[in-house]
Amino acid sequence: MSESVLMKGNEALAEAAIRAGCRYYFGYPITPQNEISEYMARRLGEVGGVFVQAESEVSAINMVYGAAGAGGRVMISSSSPGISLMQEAISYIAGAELPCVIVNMCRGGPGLGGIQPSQADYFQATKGGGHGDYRLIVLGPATIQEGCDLMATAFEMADRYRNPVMILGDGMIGQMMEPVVFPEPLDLTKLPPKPWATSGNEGRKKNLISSIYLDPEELDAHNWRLEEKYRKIRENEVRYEILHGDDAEWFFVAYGTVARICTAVMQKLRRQGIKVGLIRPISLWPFPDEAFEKVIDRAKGFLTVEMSTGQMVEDVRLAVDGRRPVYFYGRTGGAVPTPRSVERRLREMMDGKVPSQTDYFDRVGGAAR
Amino acid sequence: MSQVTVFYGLYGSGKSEISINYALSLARQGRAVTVVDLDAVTPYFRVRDVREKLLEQGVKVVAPKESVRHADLPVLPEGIRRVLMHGEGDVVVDVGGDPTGARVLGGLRDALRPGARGLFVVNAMRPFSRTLDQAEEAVRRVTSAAGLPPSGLVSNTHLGDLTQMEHILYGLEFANSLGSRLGIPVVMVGVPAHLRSEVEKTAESLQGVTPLYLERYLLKPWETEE
Amino acid sequence: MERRVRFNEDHCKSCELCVSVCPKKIIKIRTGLNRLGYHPAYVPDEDQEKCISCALCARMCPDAVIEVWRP
Amino acid sequence: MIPVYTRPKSLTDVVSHYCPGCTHGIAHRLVAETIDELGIQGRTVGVASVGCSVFAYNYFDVDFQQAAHGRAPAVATGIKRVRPDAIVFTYQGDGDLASIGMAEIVHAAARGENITVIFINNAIYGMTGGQMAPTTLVGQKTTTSPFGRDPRNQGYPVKISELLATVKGAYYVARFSLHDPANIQRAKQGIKKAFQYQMEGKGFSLVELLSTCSTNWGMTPLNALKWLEENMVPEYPLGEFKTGEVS
Repeated sequence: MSESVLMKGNEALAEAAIRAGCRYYFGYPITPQNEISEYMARRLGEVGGVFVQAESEVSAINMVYGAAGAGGRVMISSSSPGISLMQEAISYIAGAELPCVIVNMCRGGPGLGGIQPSQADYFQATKGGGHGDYRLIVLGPATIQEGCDLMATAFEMADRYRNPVMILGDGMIGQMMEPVVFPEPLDLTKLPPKPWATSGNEGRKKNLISSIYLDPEELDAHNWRLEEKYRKIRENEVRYEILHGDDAEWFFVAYGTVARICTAVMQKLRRQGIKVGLIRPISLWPFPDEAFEKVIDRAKGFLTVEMSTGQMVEDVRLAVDGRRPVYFYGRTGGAVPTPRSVERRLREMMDGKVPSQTDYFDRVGGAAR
Repeated sequence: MSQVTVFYGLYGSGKSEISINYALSLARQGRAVTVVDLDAVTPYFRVRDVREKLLEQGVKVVAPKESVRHADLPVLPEGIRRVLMHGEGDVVVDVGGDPTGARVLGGLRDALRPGARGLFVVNAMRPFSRTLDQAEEAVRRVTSAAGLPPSGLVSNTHLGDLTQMEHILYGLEFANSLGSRLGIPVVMVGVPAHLRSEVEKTAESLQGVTPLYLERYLLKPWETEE
Repeated sequence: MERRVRFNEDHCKSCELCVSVCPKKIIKIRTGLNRLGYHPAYVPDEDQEKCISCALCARMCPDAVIEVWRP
Repeated sequence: MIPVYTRPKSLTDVVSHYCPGCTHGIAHRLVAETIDELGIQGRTVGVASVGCSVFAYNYFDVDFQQAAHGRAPAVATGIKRVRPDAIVFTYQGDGDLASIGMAEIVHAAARGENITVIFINNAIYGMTGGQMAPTTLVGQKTTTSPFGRDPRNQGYPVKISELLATVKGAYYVARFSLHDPANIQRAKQGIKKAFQYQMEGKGFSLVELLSTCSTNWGMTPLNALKWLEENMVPEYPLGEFKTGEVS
């Protein structure tokens, strides 16, 4: 029998985290990511790990801060409103340079919103969310298998850069089922030591995990040192996929679930001889500017499709830098762009029926539905 | 004679697709069928999401009303007890996964018509039911939470789009072994529609177990034509 | 001469809590300032013999300035 | 000469930022003495909070983590779960623990989290300049209760030890005062018990220490001790509220 298992996205990410050496998980229930907590509650004990359901997301992420500071390989997951509650501690974690993995199975917002899938936390994930100059490494898987493969990368990068890494999924990625093949469990004894951790100062000078710098000069230096680290990450950790970059003239730009929809539309249109391609950012921060350089000479235009009112499209515009028209199509609140509406929007763009360079939101009763 | 059939099992074993397809197969035989969406624990991919398609094909749907369809709440359908007790024709009940989901039925146990049968859906490609020990434990936990002892198994071993004949056959063997341990028969085997001709070519391959050919109804957004 | 009560005067903030608890009333405040700008507490050499090494001063001191010894 | 009292070695040799006469210094010293006497310096991890004790990590020669306001018990939980052999303590003031961090402290206690909490109650916000604390006494004037705390407007002081003593997961909950040597000695014994219980794996322990803030109270250090004894001790009775089995 094959090694494949049929997994729900949430369960798969949890199992992948365990195989990537995660032994500590702190969480608080919120739909649509509860299967992660439930899976961890069941499985972590079997591998000598610890699961704690905290009293709130605020507390859970602070447990992560403590556990990461003490040297544990630690993960937390939540969905949009819960991630908002965690922003304070995420800022502390980034400031104190602690490694951890944060999963956001994004749902519709703002506020309590709804439990259906969304990508409206892109700004929060990639531009901050908490206070201060800091960056999360943000990865947006489009398949469950990719989510599993990125999990090991996420933990490895978190350790290497001593920085929190976010896996930004959406409810659809969390709830759907696909077959996956899991990597072999990591040998925990081979993980690099963490001499900076608060493990008790027997035989060495004491360690301090902190983000406090009251001297402006010191804080300035600290922030520029962090920025230097982020520069290295920008240089080395850009991840993306280009489909049909060799001949396409029109490009979808989409990540996660929406990239799957755009891919289906792309395939259909290509069968009709229309030269459509796709740029799929996998690292949402650092954003893959270089992907656009590779196709800019031939591209006639880019259609960014998101489950938001237009967030990643701003990064697309920065990358394209006015050289080509950038269009946008979005649905929000759990409404998922349908293949038909995406196709219609692309055709309008190709026919020049969409005002170029301006936001083109799907207005009430809009033709795109 | 009309009957109440309850499908229960672990998360992701394929209960909803089985329920939908089973209800449709009964409808195609000209029977009056009601399918009950009793899943109070799964936020996406539920029977209520294809209510219209079922109605079009003559299957009644009892599910939480539209205004709370997307609510993050365990909402029970209105009139649920009446349907379980006095519903006309055949009633197919799709129960939420795991003991958590099965508990909902546990609370309605006394409303079930006599003769209601509980069919446990098992997918040997899913975590927590990959070994016979795990699956036996799962049957025990889910059916006791539901308050309805299992009268049979539904073999639904599959890998989504990657499902091959070998998975079906392996799953059937797995379900047979599980059935012998539990002393209950395997009454149905789920077969993805694309394997239909292959199964029909070698009719004996399913060892006499009735195949339920499965069209997929709970589609991902990129799998639809709309 | 060996002192029974020793003050790390550079760390003293002159709160005088030690003065208040000394049963022998031998702790004094210097007229000069220490590095921190406080008038540190001390026990004059001639009063060291009067110290009964009860260490109440040390137990009261918020800045761990005082160490106490006995013969 | 034979030493009767010497400076604890798990205190670092630096001058603290605390005001003259501030009892934070006494509390620090008692914790350091305890760490020395129990021989746990090499495996103790402290969690500093936000408030006047924000720099506590500078004064203890043990590993430390700085926590966000109110979250020290959650941070300590994370550390303890990763390092069950470490002796983990938080050091929190009344604004941090009894106001913004109320959920974290109650739930750490409810979980019977095997950590020790040192809780400094001086009835006022020190760090931010003398605002009302959840523990401010009725009638006490602060910069945000300029006419005295009026229960009709600002409610009543929160009694943390009494409250936590009702929580099953809490093993040891006690309140002491730092206003004179005898009480300080009792406080020391309480702190030591709390750490010992943690070493024995008994679960959650909290030691509340009634403390002064002479600067924000606007008093001399000596008068502040007197005010504490005469006003705070009657409102916040001293004693061990709970020493008991966590089932």
